[in-house]
Amino acid sequence: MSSILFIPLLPLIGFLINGLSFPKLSNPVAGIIGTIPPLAAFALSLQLFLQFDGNTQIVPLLDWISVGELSIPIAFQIDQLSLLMLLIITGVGTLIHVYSSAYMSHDEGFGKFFAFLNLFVFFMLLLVMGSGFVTLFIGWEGVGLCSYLLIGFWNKKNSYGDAARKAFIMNRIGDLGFLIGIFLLFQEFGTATYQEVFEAIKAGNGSNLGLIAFCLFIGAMGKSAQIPLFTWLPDAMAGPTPVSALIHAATMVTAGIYMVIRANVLFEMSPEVLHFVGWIGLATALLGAAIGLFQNDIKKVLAYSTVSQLGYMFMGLGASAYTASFFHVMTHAFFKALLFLGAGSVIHAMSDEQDIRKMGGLKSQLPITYITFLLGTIAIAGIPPFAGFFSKDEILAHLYHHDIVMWALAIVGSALTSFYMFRVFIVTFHGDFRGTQHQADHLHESPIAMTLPLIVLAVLSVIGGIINLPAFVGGNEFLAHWLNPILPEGSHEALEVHFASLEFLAPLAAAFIPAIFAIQLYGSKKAVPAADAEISGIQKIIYDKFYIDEAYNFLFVKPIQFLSQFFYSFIDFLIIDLLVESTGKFVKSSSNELRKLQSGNIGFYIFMMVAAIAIILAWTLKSWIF
Amino acid sequence: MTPVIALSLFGIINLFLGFTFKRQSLQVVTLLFIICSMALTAMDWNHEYLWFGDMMKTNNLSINFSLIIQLAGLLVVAFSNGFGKDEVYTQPAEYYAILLFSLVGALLMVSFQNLIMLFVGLEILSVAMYVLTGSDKRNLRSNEAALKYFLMGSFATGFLLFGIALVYGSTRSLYISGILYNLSHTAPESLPSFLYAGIILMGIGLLFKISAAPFHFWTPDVYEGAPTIFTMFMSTVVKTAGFAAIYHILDVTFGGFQKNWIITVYFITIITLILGNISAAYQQSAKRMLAFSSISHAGYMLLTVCANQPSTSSNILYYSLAYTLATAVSFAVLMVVAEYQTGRTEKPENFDALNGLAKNNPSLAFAFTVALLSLAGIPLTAGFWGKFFVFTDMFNKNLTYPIIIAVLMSAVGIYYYFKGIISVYFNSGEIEKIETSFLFKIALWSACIGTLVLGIYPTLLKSIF
Amino acid sequence: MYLLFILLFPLLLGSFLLIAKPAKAFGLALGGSIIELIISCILLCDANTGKLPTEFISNWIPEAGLKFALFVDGINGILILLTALLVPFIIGSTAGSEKANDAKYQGLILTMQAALMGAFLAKDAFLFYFFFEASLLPIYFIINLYGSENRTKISFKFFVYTLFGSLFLLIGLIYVYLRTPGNTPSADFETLYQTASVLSTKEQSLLFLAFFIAFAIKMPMFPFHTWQPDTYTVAPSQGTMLLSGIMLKMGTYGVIRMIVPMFPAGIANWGNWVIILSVIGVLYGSIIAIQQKDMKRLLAYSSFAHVGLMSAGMLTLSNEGIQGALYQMLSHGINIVGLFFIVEVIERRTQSRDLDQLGGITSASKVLSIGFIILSLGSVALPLTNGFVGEFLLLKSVFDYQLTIGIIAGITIILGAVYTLRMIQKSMFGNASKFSINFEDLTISEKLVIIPLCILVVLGGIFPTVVLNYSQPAVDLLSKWIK
Amino acid sequence: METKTDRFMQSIPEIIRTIPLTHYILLSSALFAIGVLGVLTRRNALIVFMAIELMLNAVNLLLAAFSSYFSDPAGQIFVFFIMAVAAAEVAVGLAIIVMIYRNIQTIDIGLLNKLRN
Repeated sequence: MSSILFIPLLPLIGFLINGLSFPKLSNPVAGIIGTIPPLAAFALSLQLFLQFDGNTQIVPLLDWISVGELSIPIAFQIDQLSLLMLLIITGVGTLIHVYSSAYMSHDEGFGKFFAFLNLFVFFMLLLVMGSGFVTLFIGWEGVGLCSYLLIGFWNKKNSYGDAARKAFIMNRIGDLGFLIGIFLLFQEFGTATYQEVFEAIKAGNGSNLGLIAFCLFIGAMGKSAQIPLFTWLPDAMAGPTPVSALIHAATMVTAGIYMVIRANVLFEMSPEVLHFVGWIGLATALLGAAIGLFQNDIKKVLAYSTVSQLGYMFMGLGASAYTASFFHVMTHAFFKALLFLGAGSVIHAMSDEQDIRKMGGLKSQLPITYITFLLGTIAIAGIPPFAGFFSKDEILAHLYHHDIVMWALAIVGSALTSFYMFRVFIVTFHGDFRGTQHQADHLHESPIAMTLPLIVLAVLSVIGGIINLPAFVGGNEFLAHWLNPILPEGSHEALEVHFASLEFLAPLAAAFIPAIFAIQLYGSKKAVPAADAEISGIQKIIYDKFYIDEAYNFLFVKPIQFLSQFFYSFIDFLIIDLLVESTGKFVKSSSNELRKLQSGNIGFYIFMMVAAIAIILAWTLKSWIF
Repeated sequence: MTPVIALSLFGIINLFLGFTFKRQSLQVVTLLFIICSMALTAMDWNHEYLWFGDMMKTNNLSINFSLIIQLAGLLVVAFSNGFGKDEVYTQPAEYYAILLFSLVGALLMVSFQNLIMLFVGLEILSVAMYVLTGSDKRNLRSNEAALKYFLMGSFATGFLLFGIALVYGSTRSLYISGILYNLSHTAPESLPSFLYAGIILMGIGLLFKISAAPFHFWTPDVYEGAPTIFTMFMSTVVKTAGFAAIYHILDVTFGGFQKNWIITVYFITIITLILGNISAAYQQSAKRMLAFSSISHAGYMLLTVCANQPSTSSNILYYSLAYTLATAVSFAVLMVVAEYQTGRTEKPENFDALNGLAKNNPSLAFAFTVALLSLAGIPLTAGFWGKFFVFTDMFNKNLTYPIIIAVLMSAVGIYYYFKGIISVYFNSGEIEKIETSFLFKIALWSACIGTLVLGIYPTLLKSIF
Repeated sequence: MYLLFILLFPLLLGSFLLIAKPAKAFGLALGGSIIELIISCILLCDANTGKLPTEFISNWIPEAGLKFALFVDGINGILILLTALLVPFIIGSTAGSEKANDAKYQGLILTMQAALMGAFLAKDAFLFYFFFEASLLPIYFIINLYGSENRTKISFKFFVYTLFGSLFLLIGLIYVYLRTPGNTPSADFETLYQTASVLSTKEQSLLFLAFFIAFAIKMPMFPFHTWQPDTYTVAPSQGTMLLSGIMLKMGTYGVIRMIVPMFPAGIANWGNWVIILSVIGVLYGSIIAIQQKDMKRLLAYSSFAHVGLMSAGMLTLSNEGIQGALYQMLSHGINIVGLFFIVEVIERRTQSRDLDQLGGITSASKVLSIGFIILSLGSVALPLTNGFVGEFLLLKSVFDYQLTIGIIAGITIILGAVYTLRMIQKSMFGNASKFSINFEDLTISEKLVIIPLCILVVLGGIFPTVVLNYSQPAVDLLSKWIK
Repeated sequence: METKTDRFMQSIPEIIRTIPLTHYILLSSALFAIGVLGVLTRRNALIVFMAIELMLNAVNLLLAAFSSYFSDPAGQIFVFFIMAVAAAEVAVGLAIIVMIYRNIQTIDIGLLNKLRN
């Protein structure tokens, strides 16, 4: 029992130690203190995973808010889903901690960085282990805070700060939707803990479930960077690369998917919302892949690929293929973290150069990064037998049965994915070196602390597929069986796919053909993406991200600033203040007039007196006179 | 009755003492005289009797009123510190004597049972005031003020007399009890119609005295023209005596006929409040501002007279005591500062003359602030409770419109009272330490502490009023 | 007797400081306020467990039926705690500046505390009104003697504006007070509730307006707020802390103590408008805060937005709404005092509060930037901070009241994040401007103010039940009147 | 026929009562009005004094008439009081006028407007 409480407690303690003693601790000590908590948490989660006997454990922590009949506890819930998420977070987290102990070694904010990372792990664990939507919401906003702190880590440059603010505000917009969902839950069921809510839904009461699901999904859109609220993810690359790997690839962005899977009972009861989720996922996938085609910053490409992969996961959810999409979450965590860390080691080697047009031919100097990056690229492209193939194609298989149009567009998306991934791979590692001389002689393979996580992740990306090997290939579909108890029944019927069918061959083709085309275009012909100036036409539009950022700026930011100026100067100052001031002035001016009444001339005084007396007498005696 | 006799004798004695005693000792002697007469008045507490041929009556109410009037007299004499050194006031004894005689007049006005006594008391007080107003012979402003006061005063007395005559004509008696008896025993329609005219004319005569609105034109000029010490006397004693008389006439004798005069007095009160407060807002001279503020306070007190509730008399008492303390202190500080500033600035009585008072003489500044706060009616001061009791009375009679106007005007009032506080505390100006006599300090502090104590614990006096 | 003590002690100490002007004013004032805090805590705990009498009644004006009655219950207990808790920090914040040993300044702060304590402790409506207006004097003198340029005009406008409002309160109070059944009218809260419940709906709505104008100006509410930004910017930072930290709570406390139980019928037909008005105030304040350059003015508008939400929550008459408003008063008090202190620290070192002229302070002083971030997270209502509990309950109550208004009110958490993060970004991050180039780190006394406040923010966020359970019985009692 | 003596034997009040009361009231009101007009129109201080005295005497007349009608001496006593007080008043008034004359060599009340607004 107490070991469950220890899992989130350890990173918190790590954060406090590092945070409080930040400048005084030397880097290695801080690194160790920073890495131990996730490692220990991983060990504990593994032990919990192995001993797990199938029934969910609820560990109440404290009775947080209790007002009248509303009572919101903070409690942890350990069941199949949260255990897996625990493993991913702590596992990938530890690897990234090890990686960043080397990557950030020369940064003067080393201790602070580890403190924030530990805080992030704490909030992520809180999010995943929460037993109710409110505890989830605490973690939800907590990770938003940590992503703000980490994106804006190098706070000297204002643009990084703006990117961090943009991320936090976009998350906050999503969180508003989520909060409204929670309020609706309270209105409907009077409570927000999972078990009670889902029993009530199963029992059939609760009226506007669709609205609740929709509001919760708005939260997921904000957190997992879906169509309307995705522009913050590419800007989040301003943070150090391990941050992008941990937060913006492996864990935080998958919180949205975790929430939908957790609330699958709710979403199942509102098919139109699921349909909406599917289409949003598809649109995001296509958009992300399209923009990723022509990006020249290595991290931007990976960011857009994350956006599109998340789109795939939501497509899986749309087709209520919860297991497939969760499987893709796991494999994506492995190979995307790998790609990001690889990119990090490339940037580290090229002394902070991120533009792939200034790289090339790094194959010889960075052998381990080269191999691991290759394995990652193959995995993400969905080439069998790597993990990416199994997870993405299972989603595609479910899509095939769910909605053929969506399936076709998804195939196009995965084709684009493999094209831009191989484009980045070839341009960075093959061809001749285009960097400056200074970068050339500083080129060196990253130290063991960085390459070890790369290798581990590469291995996981390769063998990741066995977690949920489909039946027709002879796999035991471990993940499906594992998640079955918490998923709605009937969602796990074995897919019989015969090899010769279009359903199997199309994804393969979508993986291989664009890869060969990219290798041929950039590898043999040594074509180099054009410099910014000469991009023209459609390529320019796509390169400038379809001007979405500018549109948001024009639609939202400018009007609010104008409104603020208008309120402040016009309404506050002119209308209300003037109203108040004018009463004061009116009194003063009228008093000036009245003052003149005192003319000082005695005749006038007596005349006024007699006039007044005359009027009064006339009034009192009116009955007598008239 | 003994205080009336005592005061008159003391006045005469004072005249003779004038030959031998010098200024300061005369002041002390007059103080003793007033204290002794206050003791005499207090002795008659709780038993009523008629005297002077049933023309005068002493009961608790009249004793309270006369105590307040004598207290005001006491403060004035204390602040007067022997009418200064310069030769203008050559005979301080005369001024002290006149002050004592006017106190006698005020006492008569407070406890009259017969309209003759009302007239006589009023006249003694007014004539004494005309003399005091013009006492600064050299200064043309004081002469002009005296003449204005005299003309308007006697003109108004004419109306008062005409009113009394008509009332006498219709009720066949000059005794208040007689009038009440006749009014209650004759059928209202058989009463001659000029009775109502009589009531109104008497009311006008008295309203003039307390400077109610249409008849207030003399007040600012006279208050500004007269020497500050006498203005202090006028604004406290005359107003309190005036209100005692009005209450006695309108609420006691002609309470039954309220439906005839209520509309007129109602209307006069509203104009007094508006005119008094608004025209005070723009005043540069602090003295004129205080004059207008006395008009506005007359308006507030008239509100209770209109309301005519059982608690009206005690509220008038409380309000006039609070008003007297506050006005006495503010005029005293103004007098001292004006005296100090006469050589230095060309307009010694303006607000600018008060700038930066707090720096070197904090006690004067503090007293002045407490006085102005009490006049403005801010809590912690007696003025607040004065207004509070007035508002409760008005509510009992549910006169809704005057309440709104009273509230609005007291908000305006805050403006010009705070102009004083701002110039004293927050504006910068160079005023060195002003020397004040020992008596002056005692009087200032006792009045100021009195205001605060009454502000925090009003039951002290409200229970005996 | 404790009740009388916590009212009279600051008054006596304050007036002693004002009159005698001792040399070591700072030590005296700080010590006094800490004693006050200890006694109040003892009182609050013991009164709750019944060991101490919760009431002190003595006759004040028997003729008018007014009693000098003080009492402690769940609702005003929180506010007494807030006042007692914040004043030591406010006095502590003068450490190091020339105001520290200025006896007049410390005296005024303590007299202000006494007036505020009086208002919260009062059991008799007129005693509440008495302190409600008396508290205007010390703050008026603080602003006028120690404020920045053209303070006289602005403080005078503030004074007349608030006093004008409170005159309506006086009329309303007298009206109800005179209607008490039985012979002697009494202004005790219980009897007032009794009389008000029997009034007709028309009377109740008119009285609701009269009461509400006074508290709306004090809070301030949307159309009556023009005095607030100027006064907050012109007042010395201790004055602003007193104004925003405690004094504005008198307005909200008044609504809970008087309007909610006395005029449910009035709220029935006017309440909806007022809630809409306050939600407009929330958006209006947040939107203006986005573009503000002066940090103090920005915080003024942000506190104006928080108050709007509080008043909306209260007027929904739901249990969560009132409890949320009470808790938000406590947390908003702590957050806003902390933020104003940080602005004071920055201004002390860089002589400028203009966001465009600041930057890069985080490299110079770590404790300041962490404190600043924690406090602003508290005011932006991040979970596990005290702001979240209050904001959550308030938003929930407004949401249950009406869906659309709830959503519009919810936008405040987005706008709140926008202007707060912009403030942090412009002042803390980026590279140091010529103003904040040699920004020396915090002194011990400054740290002693910021760190406890940050701890309170976090503790308030994790263990709100302590306060919520404390105020629950009193709110239940109150809602009995609403039915 | 009533003889001369009868008329003589009638007491003074009976003689006065032969004229109805309203005539007295009207006469004294007229006198009073003339006094008021005098105060209003004249600019010379002395003339104004005279007008005020006229007003007072009008009241005296009225009082005397009432008292004789009601054969109640109080009214007439009041008349004496009024006369006495009026005398004192005039004395003070004239003193003031002399003082003003000494200062500005004129007693035209129109010129006295130094104290204003």
